[in-house]
Amino acid sequence: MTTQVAARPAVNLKGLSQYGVYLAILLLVLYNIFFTPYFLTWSNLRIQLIQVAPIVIVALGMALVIGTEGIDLSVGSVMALAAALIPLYLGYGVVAAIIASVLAGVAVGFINGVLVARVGLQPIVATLALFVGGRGLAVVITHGQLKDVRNPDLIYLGSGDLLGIPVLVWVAAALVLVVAFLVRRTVFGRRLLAIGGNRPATELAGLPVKRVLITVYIVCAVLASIAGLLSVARIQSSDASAVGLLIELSAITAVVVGGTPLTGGRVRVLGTVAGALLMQLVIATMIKHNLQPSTTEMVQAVIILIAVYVARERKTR
Amino acid sequence: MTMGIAAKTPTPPPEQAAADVRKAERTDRIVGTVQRQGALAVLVVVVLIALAAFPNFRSFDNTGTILVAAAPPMLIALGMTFVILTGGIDLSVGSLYVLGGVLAAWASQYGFVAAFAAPLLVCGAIGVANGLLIAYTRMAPFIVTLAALLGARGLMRAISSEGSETFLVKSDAFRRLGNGSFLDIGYQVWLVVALVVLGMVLLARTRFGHAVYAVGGSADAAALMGIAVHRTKVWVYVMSGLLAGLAGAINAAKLGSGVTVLGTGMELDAIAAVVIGGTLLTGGAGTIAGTIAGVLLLGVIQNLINQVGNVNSNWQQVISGTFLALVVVAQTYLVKLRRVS
Amino acid sequence: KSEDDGSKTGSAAPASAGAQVAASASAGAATCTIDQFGGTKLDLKTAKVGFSQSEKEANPFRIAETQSIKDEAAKLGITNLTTTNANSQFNKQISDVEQMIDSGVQLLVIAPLNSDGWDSVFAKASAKKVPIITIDRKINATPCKDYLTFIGSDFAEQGKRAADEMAKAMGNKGKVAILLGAPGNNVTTLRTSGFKDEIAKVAPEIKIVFEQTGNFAREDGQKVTEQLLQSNPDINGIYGENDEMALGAITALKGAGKKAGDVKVVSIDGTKGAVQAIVDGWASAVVESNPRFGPLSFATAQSFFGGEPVGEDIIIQDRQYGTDNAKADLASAY
Amino acid sequence: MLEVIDVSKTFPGVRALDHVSFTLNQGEVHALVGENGAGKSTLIKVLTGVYQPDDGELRYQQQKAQFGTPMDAQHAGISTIYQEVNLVPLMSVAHNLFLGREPRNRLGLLDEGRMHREAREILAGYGVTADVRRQLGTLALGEQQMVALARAVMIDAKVVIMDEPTSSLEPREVATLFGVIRDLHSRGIGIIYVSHRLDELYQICDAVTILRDGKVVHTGKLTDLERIRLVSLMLGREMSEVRREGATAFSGAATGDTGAAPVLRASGLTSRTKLHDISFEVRPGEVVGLGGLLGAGRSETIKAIGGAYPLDSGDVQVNGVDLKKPTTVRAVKAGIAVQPEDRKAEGIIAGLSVRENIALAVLPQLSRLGLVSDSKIDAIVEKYMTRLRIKASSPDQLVGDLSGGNQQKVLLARLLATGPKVLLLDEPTRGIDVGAKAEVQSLIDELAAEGLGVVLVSSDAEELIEGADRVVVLRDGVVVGVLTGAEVTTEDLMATIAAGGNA
Ligand SMILES: Nc1ncnc2c1ncn2[C@@H]1O[C@H](COP(=O)(O)OP(=O)(O)OP(=O)(O)O)[C@@H](O)[C@H]1O
Ligand SMILES: Nc1ncnc2c1ncn2[C@@H]1O[C@H](COP(=O)(O)OP(=O)(O)OP(=O)(O)O)[C@@H](O)[C@H]1O
Ligand SMILES: [Mg+2]
Ligand SMILES: [Mg+2]
Repeated sequence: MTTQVAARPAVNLKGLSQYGVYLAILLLVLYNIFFTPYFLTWSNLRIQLIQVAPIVIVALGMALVIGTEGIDLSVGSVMALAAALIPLYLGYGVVAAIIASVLAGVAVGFINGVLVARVGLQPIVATLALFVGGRGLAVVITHGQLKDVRNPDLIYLGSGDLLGIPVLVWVAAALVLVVAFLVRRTVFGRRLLAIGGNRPATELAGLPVKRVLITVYIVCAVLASIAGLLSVARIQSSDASAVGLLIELSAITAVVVGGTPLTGGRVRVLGTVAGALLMQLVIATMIKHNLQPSTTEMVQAVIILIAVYVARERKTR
Repeated sequence: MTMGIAAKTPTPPPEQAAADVRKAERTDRIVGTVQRQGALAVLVVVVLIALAAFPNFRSFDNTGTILVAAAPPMLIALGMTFVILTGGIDLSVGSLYVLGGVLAAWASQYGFVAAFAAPLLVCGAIGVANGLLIAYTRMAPFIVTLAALLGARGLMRAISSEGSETFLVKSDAFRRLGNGSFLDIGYQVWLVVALVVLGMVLLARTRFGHAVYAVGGSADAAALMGIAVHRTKVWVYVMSGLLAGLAGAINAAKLGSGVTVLGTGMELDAIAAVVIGGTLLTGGAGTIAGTIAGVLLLGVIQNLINQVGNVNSNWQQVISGTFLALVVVAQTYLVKLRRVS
Repeated sequence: KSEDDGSKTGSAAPASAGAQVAASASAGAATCTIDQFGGTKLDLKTAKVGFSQSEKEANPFRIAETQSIKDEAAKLGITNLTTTNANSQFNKQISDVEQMIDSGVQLLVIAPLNSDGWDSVFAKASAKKVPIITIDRKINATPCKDYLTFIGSDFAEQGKRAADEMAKAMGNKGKVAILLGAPGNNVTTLRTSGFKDEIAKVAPEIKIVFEQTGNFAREDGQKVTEQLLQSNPDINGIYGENDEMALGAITALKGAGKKAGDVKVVSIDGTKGAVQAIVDGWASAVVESNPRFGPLSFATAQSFFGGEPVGEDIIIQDRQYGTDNAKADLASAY
Repeated sequence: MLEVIDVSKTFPGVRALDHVSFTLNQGEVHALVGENGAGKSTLIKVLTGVYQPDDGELRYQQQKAQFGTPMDAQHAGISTIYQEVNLVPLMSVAHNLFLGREPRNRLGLLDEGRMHREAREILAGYGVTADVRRQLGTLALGEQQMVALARAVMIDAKVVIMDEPTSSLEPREVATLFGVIRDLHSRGIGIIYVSHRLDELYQICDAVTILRDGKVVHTGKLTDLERIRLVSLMLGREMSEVRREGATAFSGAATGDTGAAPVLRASGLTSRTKLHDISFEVRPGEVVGLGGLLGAGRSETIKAIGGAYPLDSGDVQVNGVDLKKPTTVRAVKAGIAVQPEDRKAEGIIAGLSVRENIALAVLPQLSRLGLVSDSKIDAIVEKYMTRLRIKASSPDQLVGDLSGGNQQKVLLARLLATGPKVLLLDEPTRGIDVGAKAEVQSLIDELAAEGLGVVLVSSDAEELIEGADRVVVLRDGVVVGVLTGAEVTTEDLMATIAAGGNA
């Protein structure tokens, strides 16, 4: 942000564009407080947080990738792969299952990263390949069978509480902090933003661009695999064909509505969380008022447009 | 002191350097051609293998089935090519396709013309909205058309009682368009051929086409050179919307009803076909011929997977994904070769 | 190593268990013979048969359905069976089927993704006189002309039976929520209308206060139920239009601290998981939708090609699981 | 013929034009000068419909005019060559030349044959002989500029506006350009000419308008204005202050320690068709110039040493240590710092702050366990901002909002922060104003004096001659001569390039 003191309406507009999401959330919450019964209860808030947690986790990774001027369509497939592997390794205990699913994330992220950074594919195409093939592979692994999960440790992850707050929400909150910290305070974070800002310049400045890019895609996929794991824990079953379906669109929407530009060079971590929360609240409001899917979809479209319009980048030169 | 020129014999001498440059230019052209026609080359290879391996593939009927099935995706990919050439993207085409089909089937009760007019009007209008928002508010095409994807699907559900009502095609003329044929080739295929040729002429031989390339190559430069950038952008989204609606309409004519459960993932297929066809996602370079090859390639691969028969549905997707990656990596490698030389 | 290793819960129930039985056709019901239909008699064993599946084999119903067709074909010694899968893409199913017709199949068994939109397929099939047996979902067209026959359940009837069970479980009063299937799907439409009509008839004191789609998926069923429990905490019954959504709903009920039986759950399909839920006390009843179409399909085809008349609408008898028989019949659920 | 009266234009945070009035008379070549960010390009964009003025009025041929888009201006006969080459690199040369006014046949379709034929003819007149079907982007920058020029003059223009047309032209091309300008002049066409090269102005301009901070500080005949006065008006400094400085700010004294071991040794650099067996060395404290025409391969040489251009063979040694296939990462580690030619595309990261830009390459040194230390960054940023006299409202200002000269300094600060042993500078003063240019030049001197090895590429012959201790002359990717000591003169440089050309 420019610290230049420019006492002009531009400042207000800028403020609006930055805080537009929060304002929208506020408005929606106010509406619900007045018009939705039982909205202002802890159990309701709790449900919203639980439901939004996996999307937030995926969106965090997506935000990082978008910060490098990329995009990752394969996150849903990564969730499916993670979900597929869990029942296979759960027999060795929950830790083994976690390791297996995270490794799947590492593998997919590595492939995406290499395709983008080394081969030089456009991110949308590079990740499209795994978007198509990844879920297929996941279903192949599970033979299409939905597997119930009964491991109490895993179920605790999905539906247990810690100090009165769901474990799931703790995990998501912790990951938000980690990613925010990563972006703001670490060398890796600054490099990532520089790559998104101007990749050729970053390369010439002697930064290990390829390594950073590959790492970003790995981080994104690992976050997706964690989301997949938590989803399995929450649903208490592993269904590779259903978990994380279309989540890439929800995640991208959350990131963009949260004010992170698709052109890279900037990542708004809290905005991303707010973006996910906003979309969650929209959907919850629609469901609570028992509206039909058609209405829900059209309202979502309008809200996305308004939120992005308000938060859009003003052309500076 | 004399100058140090003679002190060092330049190696190689300039003549050879010039020859090198000429040689490089020649390689450049050859590689460029292969790169541009890469999808076609792969298509030819795949078809040859298929002809050798699968007796059924050869049949005239099978070819007809492939072509007719490729008709709607071809129209959508045609529109998508224009959009991507300007450096944009249109995610709403899948929804517009379904919406177009439902509208066409519904409107067919008012006759043949209405069956076309309704989808073209509505989908065209959504295309206009996409184009205006993208051109004049500088919102990212990705997000605008993502919203349109949701909005159009909502609209489709709203007019079909949440998708539960399937309108049947009432106009016989319209129905014939879907299943009739001329010279044993379906009307749909003729229509698509005509539109594709039109698209090629539009792109290569009109000012509008050149404006499309210019906008994708560098929107700023195009604006400064006096090209109506905004208008060009609006037009490509309108075209994409119209073509998606038309694709929905001819599909409805073929199916005889406005099926509501179509079209998910259609936009990604179209994007994949365009990219496999050698069009740069960043815009400014690409051809319709490449897109055609891309669409047919995807269609033929699907057909082959079926010919093999009994391939588990999940393996099919693994194969598709792998194939997609291989083709795109090959493309990129060819482009790179070209840059370095 | 999977969680189940060692305990080895039998994954594949014996093929004979839970076999489909056609409901006895009412007298005077329309039938179809090979002469009426056109075409030639042939031996099914050497015939070229095509099967088009609509959705990925990624849920119990589809897995059991495809497997049943394959198993029965193998049993009858039909070697020339081609199967395709449309991966839920309707246009792909159309071209899959057209392609099989091109390649000369003599019998088509289709599990349609949608009830309308088969014009081009019928045009092609009738030109070559290929009989089509549609299974599990009906096609809106003329039997014995466009297609041969339909074998499957009556979805509205399933909804109706679910309503009867729900009314019984709730004691004819209370508030009920419906977890709808995927929008635009006629299974959804029929299971909804059948349920609603019957509730209005048998238990007008039961109010349907909530209807939201769960897309036939467990996760969506769970999410929607979680929201529902917040906005309508006084709900007494949940009708899941398939077992998956109902199981999701049960997970949500557990998460909300409800006890087994607090909220009555009734659903349709009859998968093992759902029947187990009855045994555990969480579900009240499950209406079966039997996926084992292999034997009945090929038997029908055999009689047709043998010149015998076959019914135009072969409605199968769906079983039902309740607290009384769940435990005993668990093994035969799919 | 074209005038603006009392025009203002404000961008968020900047008043780019402040009540500016400007008149171009028929058949006049009017120079428009000013420091970076003075508002020259903005004025031109207001004149041609790219921007709409906030207030004030535009008059064209004695009538009030308003151009909504550049196309309106073009139709009215105002043709413009903008500052950065604004053509479409992916399209062919001919298509670029005719874009928007392609010849059409009776069917209304484009007539490609005619277009190629005419393009060839027109471009031949500008000394461009490349195949017109080639992608424009594969042409040398100078040739691209000539295409832009041809395009601008091709239409029946009454006014031609040129914003820094010569910044990427070689002397021969500049001569062609001046020929075109004289021709236009004789046909009574009005020309607005923007350049930072003062010599050029005095060669061809009649009138001058000087802008400073968005205001007109002088307008009148150029011949009436002493050069030194022009500079002082531009910079807003006293004449006496300006007088002390020479043509360039280089001291001219050789600082190289001829006895020392070379800090950089490039030997046998070869890359496909671009570079052929290029060898030279740089000793600590020495400034080695790379001379040659555009397209001679100077930029490639520099990038190759910095690991950013693929080499087929050749070695790069820093202080005697072989880099073994340089990559950018390895080169920076070894102490090589590259300042690329294209500042915007490959240099600065416009969306990040001054602070982030300066610290970017040295983050690992400024952090512990991957966590950046703000205090260490602040220290280093503070140090270089003072040392290079970077003018920014604060270290947190976005680099994209700075003027060209300051952007260049930020880029240099980033290079220096890595503590390099060799600096490779590609056109370090291109497109920056006289004041900033002098600062950058004296900085280069200072750095050399401190013992850095410097490689300097410049198309400005004076800068090269005064700045370099030794000049390596390239042509077509081949070293055609080395000028040392007393040979480092403009005449010798030209002779070497020409002699190479005759070989
Ligand atoms: N689109 C824009 N948005 C914001 N500020 C701008 C924009 N265009 C120009 N400016 C600002 O307006 C001022 C004038 O810029 P302009 O480009 O006219 O300078 P110039 O005289 O052409 O400089 P140079 O010699 O570097 O080309 C500068 O401070 C610049 O940063
Ligand atoms: N493959 C290519 N793709 C795009 N542009 C190219 C290519 N090859 C050469 N060029 C163009 O040719 C021009 C001249 O090449 P080069 O950079 O070697 O010149 P130079 O001697 O470094 O001159 P200067 O540094 O003064 O611009 C480059 O500016 C570049 O624009
Ligand atoms: Mg300028
Ligand atoms: Mg260069």
